[in-house]
Amino acid sequence: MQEQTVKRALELLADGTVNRVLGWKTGEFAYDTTPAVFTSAEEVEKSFIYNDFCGPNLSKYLIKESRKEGKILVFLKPCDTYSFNQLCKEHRLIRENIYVIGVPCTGKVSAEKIKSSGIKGITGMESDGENVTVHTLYGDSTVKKSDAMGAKCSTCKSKKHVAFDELIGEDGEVNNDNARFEMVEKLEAMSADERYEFWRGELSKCIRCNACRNVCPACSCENCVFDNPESGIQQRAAVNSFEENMFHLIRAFHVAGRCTDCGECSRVCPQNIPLHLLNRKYIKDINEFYGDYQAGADLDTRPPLNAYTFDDCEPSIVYKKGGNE
Amino acid sequence: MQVNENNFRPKIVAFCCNWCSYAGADLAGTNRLNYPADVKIIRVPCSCRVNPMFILRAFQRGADGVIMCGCHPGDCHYTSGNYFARRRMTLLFSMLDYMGIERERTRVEWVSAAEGAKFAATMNEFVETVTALGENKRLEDLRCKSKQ
Amino acid sequence: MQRIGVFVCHCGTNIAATVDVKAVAEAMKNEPGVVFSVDYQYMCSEAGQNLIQDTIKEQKLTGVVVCSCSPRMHEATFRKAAAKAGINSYMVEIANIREQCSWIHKDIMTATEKAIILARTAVAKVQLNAPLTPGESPVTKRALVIGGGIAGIQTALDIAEAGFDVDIVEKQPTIGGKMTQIDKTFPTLDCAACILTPKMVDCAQNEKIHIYAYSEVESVSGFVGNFTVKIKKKARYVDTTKCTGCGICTEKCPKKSVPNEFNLGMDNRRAIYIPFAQAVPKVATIDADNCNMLKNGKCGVCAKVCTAGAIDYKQQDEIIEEQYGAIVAATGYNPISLEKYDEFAYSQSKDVVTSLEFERLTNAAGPTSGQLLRPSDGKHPHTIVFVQCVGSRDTSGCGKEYCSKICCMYTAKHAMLTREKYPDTDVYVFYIDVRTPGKLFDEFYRRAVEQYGVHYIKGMVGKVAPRADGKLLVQASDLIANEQLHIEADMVVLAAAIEPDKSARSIATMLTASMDTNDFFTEAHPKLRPVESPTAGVFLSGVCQGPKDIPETVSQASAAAAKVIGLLSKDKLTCNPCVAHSDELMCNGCSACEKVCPYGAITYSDKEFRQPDRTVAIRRVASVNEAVCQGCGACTVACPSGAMDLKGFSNKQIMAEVDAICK
Amino acid sequence: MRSETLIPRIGVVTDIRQDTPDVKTFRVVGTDGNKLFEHIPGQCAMLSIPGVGEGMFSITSSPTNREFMEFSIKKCGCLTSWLHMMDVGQQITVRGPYGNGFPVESDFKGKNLLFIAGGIGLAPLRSVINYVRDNRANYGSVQIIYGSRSMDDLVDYKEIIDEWMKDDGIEVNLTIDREQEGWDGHVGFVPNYVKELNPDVSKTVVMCGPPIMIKFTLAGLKELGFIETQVFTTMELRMKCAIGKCGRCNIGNKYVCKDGPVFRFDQLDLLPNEY
Amino acid sequence: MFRLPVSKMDEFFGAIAAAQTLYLPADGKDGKASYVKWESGIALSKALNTVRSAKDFFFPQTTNLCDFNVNGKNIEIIDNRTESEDFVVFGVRACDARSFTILDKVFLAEPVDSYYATRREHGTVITMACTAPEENCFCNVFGIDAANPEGDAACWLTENYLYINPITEKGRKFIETVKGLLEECDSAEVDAQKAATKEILDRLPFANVNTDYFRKNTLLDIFNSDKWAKLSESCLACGTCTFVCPTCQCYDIKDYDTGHGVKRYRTWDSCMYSDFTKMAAANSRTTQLQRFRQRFMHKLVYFPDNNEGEFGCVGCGRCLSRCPISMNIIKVIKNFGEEE
Repeated sequence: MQEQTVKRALELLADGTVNRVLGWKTGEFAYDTTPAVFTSAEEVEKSFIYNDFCGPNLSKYLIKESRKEGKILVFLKPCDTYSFNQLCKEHRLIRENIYVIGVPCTGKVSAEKIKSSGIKGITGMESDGENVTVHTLYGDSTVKKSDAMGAKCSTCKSKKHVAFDELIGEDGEVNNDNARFEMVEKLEAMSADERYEFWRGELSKCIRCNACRNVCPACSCENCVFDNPESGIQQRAAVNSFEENMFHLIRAFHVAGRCTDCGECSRVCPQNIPLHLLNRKYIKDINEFYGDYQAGADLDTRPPLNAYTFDDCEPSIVYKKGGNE
Repeated sequence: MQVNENNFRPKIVAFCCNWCSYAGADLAGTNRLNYPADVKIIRVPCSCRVNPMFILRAFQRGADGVIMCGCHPGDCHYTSGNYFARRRMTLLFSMLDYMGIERERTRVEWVSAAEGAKFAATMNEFVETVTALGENKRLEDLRCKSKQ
Repeated sequence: MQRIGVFVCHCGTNIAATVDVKAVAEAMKNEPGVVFSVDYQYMCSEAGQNLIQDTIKEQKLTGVVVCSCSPRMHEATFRKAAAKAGINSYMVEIANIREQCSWIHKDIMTATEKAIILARTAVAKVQLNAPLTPGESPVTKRALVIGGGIAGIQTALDIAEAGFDVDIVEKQPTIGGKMTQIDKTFPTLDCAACILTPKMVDCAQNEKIHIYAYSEVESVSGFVGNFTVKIKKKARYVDTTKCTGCGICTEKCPKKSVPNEFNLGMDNRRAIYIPFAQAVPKVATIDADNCNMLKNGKCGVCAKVCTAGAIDYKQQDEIIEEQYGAIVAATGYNPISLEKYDEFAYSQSKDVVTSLEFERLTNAAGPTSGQLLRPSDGKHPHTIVFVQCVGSRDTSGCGKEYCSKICCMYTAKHAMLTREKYPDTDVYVFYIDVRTPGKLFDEFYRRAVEQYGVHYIKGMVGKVAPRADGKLLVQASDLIANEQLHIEADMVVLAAAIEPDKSARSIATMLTASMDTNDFFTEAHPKLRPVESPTAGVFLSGVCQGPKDIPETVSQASAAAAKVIGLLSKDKLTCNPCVAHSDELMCNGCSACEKVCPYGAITYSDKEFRQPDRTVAIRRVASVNEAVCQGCGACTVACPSGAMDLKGFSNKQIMAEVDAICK
Repeated sequence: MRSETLIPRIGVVTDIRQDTPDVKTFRVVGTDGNKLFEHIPGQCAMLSIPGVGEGMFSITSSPTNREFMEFSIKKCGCLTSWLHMMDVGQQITVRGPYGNGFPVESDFKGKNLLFIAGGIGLAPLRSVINYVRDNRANYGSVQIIYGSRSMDDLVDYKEIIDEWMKDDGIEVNLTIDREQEGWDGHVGFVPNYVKELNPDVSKTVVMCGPPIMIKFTLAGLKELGFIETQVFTTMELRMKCAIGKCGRCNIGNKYVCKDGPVFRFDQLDLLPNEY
Repeated sequence: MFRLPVSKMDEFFGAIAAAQTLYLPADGKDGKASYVKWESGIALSKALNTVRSAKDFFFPQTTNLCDFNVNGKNIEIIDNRTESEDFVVFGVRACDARSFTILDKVFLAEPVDSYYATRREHGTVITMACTAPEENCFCNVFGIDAANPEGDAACWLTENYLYINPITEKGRKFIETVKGLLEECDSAEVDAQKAATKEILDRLPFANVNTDYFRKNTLLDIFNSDKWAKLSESCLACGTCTFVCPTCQCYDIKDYDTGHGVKRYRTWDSCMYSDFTKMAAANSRTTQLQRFRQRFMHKLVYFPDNNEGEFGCVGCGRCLSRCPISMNIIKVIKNFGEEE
């Protein structure tokens, strides 16, 4: 995979199709790859990488990059293509300035997940697709890849690319098993008190670093309401539980119907708050109330919050549904 | 005022669309139909003007219940406003419920300009429900509670 | 920071009896920005308005709060008053302490406390008000009347008379509507056709009136003064410019067995037809569903016999787009379907007819050429039972809860005319109440009873059972005599309730006009603005607004016309300045607002913006057409960045209100 | 309790003067009617209206004024708009003094001084000018070159005419950008006027004004033979805490609020051009 | 040096908590360590370090500075601070312990920040030596010995004993309060542990990262380097690094109008945020490049310039493991250190 991606990047740079490549760059260890723009063949050859550790979703960078001079090549994993499409749909990208190569993905390994299984001091990792060999300061160990993937990948929604100019490898399938909603269902089945305790426990950890917002491809506002003194809800670090709730409630609502469930919010949260459970709740509700909808799956379907039918359910459905009392 | 359990009077914010529900509230007044003074109405042009932000803001500022009233689906003065509002509020309420916040504190009712009686009845019922729930504790901002 | 004046109205005792107005005025003095606060007997009186104006000048007020009745009542009054004193009229806010306070609360303490909060809320809002200037939009001097019945005709004639162009869209091949099917009119008993057809001809001949018959409204966009309407002219397969209305085709057409709608299916017409002799426009129409030529290409007789060469089998539906300044809904009514009324045997016996069918049976142009004959055997009926309120005033859920209003009178007319023409016929009328409010109505009814010997029986018909011998056994109760009656009738006539035409619902949606639960259009105010819909520029004429008889319909039609003329005589309209506005610096260009805008008021353009790093980048940003925006605010919530806000109801203002209420 | 750095004190606005269409000068004293604190010319204070914001403003009155402090404030944002809307008697919160101030008791002593100001830039210099006037014996000649967009935009015009111009040993040169009715003085931009006036290179220069003026005036001064070590300026005041901790106002390793706002141009040369 | 059998740890914590509030790292439901107020039954975390740094104790995420009542033209200032209680932070690692001395240089410099100073006076820091440093640790780059931490008193945990050695007067006072549970001992076992840990520290991946570049070159040369553009290009402008950093101290002051008065808060802020330097009139750092550069210049150049060459980083490695896009101070240092 690495060879093919590098080869195509070099070819497209060489033939002038693109003048830059947006991809991942090697880090200090195997797992700390960084999104980077490569402007020369040397840079690509030196540090371009695509492997099982390239978690970051690159689509959001294109908002800025596609407005620069010349065409840019971007490598997108299946789930990234949904974000890409959604951004196109919202006119945030200049599509003609972007050349998309879809790269296959079998799930990305999360160092965080491996560390939480008790493996410490990781200095290197290799993945053969089945197992991950981990080198540490304190010896080597092997974990199954399926145990080494974060929430983002363990419940992958689709291995199919929904937007690309070119594909490397075989395209995959959309996963329709709805396994990703299991935790949401579990929460829904709890009592209101339990749910309240759960979310207070999680959200009280928030340090308002804005990583979830700034990484989110749907949160691409020119000026976020939480940064805008004119919005009336500008906040810095939360002062109390209300402000913690407020930020996450409003953020989830603002991306409702637009969130593609790329899972970046949970991946980047330094406090390990399962933020995707808020977004997935909206996705699940939308699917149940208004019919299945996958943000970013196409460019045409009306976003559910900007659409309606005459016989939509009434808000009172919430009194009947949504958990036990 | 809100300290004594027995004397608890809820704070209720009602967002009413100008064309139907606000007129419905006026009609309730014209017909001298009682409902508790705990309800205070904010006039908005259409239910679709109600931003979830406003509802959270109300809770932050000490409201114990928030109700939104608009034209009946199909009767929106602006054709479609209440349809959008309906989806927005459904999702917001569902999320509040998901976060463990009492679902009965939020409500949507469609009240036409002719339904003064329904307006009064709805408000009576809503105030009763919220009074029974007691003070909003789960989505409160202690800084904003009245000093008493 | 504004300089705000607060004016608390007593409204006589309406407010002052339950709200301590002095306490409210006193409490407001401590609110931020308030420099003046006072209570007064009647703020809306001239003296009250003068008080506001004088104070604005003396105290250099920049904002005004009036605590009074509902803003729906006097907001405009106080805004005007403020404007006269030199401040922007949108710097006025009303605290509704009457309808929403003094009238619903009994306890003075409670009501006063609430009034203070409501006043405080208005002060908090006005603090953030900004002067707004209404824009102007031009008025297209042309009106559209939807429906060509007597209501539509009268409205169109009156508008045309005032010198404005007016178009009538009628879905039937001819204008005229229900009135063309009626034989005589109560209470004067003149012939309906005799008084209607001249008006139809007037319409056809008036240069200012254009009739789109056999046409339907496809879509409506725009707003008062500037509606754009697409009209579908359905294919008639006859070139109306060539057809002379000679009628030869309608005699030669071999397809003879098409039920004739004009006579409610009681006789037949051909596949090519002219509904009736006085039709306007008097041109033939091919009923495509029944025409062999159009169905399988075999026939072509009409084309052969037409000397004018008007037949055109290839004609297509045509969409016409027109601009209008005002639209009148005159969509009319229909009798309800009697399917649910099995007890009256309507679908079992041909001799059970509706009142409208009875009209055709007595009309000279009807299936029996005016001879009252039983539809089943063509014999003269000797006993006729009229049943009132079939589906009207029906709380069972089966019919309509309202009174159809016209049935009492037309039944009296039918009974009277029957007795006059056929004195040997026994006529029974079963009624719940006989309602005869109207000029000469009660006299008319009494004549039927006293002079013509019609048997009026207060009571309900329980069942109509057709017997093998052709008689109809009517079981009924006489509530006054308190006995069960069994009448062997030859005919039963059902006064079916009337309901708005089914097309009204979709038209209302297109017009963004609201309807009540019965699908009658709602009026802007039930008493004071009965011929206007709440949607600006849309007016109501005839039964589409509620049941009414011909004279009432005609008066309402003229009233609607007067309103339209008033509107069209203006060159420009003042727009509502409380419209959406997009802050380009914050706009993401995502199109969310555009998708929820019901008026298509939002457009996008690419603009250059200087970036922080001093480069220039192109961004797609939204802008609002202020003349088109109606200010609903849907876009403001759809916008995630808050770039879109609504003037007069801004996010900050509403949040300030929330804060003030919850304080 | 120790002396508080972040908790302000209450000041009362006792007089408001409209200087130009968008500049007002506010006179502030403590609730006891006395001056809130002593300061060095060039130092600043944080003024605030609770709920609206807090901002740093130069103290434009001279320390030699024993009765009150003055702040000349241009309307440009939320807080300044509020300040401009105040009536006399309004309380505000004040904390300070902050910053280093001008070296009036060291570098300036005995020197011939040249003050160059543009627009609202005169406000921070007014404190020094009046301090020098009140301690006249300690300093040499004083020349003031001051320009603004128009006559109406000249801050402290009345004081300049009525007091400064009447003082012995003070030369005042005024200029405005464009010709204007009622103005018979010099017309032209400050940098050019400075070159025209060709001041003696022995003078110590104190300069304040918009960045573009500073840039061109400095270049002009260099042409005339001035060197950077004899030119002082005071920086724009973008800060939050005013005590060198919040991390906002630094230019390189210097905090404007603590190490500034007064800098000598040779000091600025060592700092990144990030202001 | 004193020691206490591991079996008596609970009793030990109980004794401390009886006198003053005790905070220590404990594992949460998600398996991550964070400082919690000790109550009976709470066990000391075995994790190397907490996700958040220990700076919260002295520089909390939000501080209510004071309140105002506004009434007409009058303002009332309310200093609502109550006398602080004494507290003990137990189990602080060497890196975090050093961060306090760095924060001291900011907050205790004149004019002293009284909020910080009060907390600092009331807090006793008991550190804990590391035994199993991880790949992201690089405290040794800044001369910190993870095996021999600073603080008011330092601890070493071995299989059977908790060793404790007072360092400051406050530390000695603290020992007094729990003396009954302790026995005096020699340092043999501790020395052995130190040696073992040193051996691991020496082979940490970043043990030999060289910071000389930042000492050898001038402020302006580093500032104007074209390397910043590449380094900063993928930065998301979030504040994760700042907020997990034990030495980042930038803050914002904000007023909140509650409807009954105004509360003035100090909250953490991040120089990485796009509106950090945004003021009414202008913004001095408008691009992410400038903001990214500011953060690293501050830690590696400005702070050392003003503090006898001490870097503003303690090598705790939190930003390395937490940055969403894995850009961090090590990558910056190494990138500049690479031969030109």
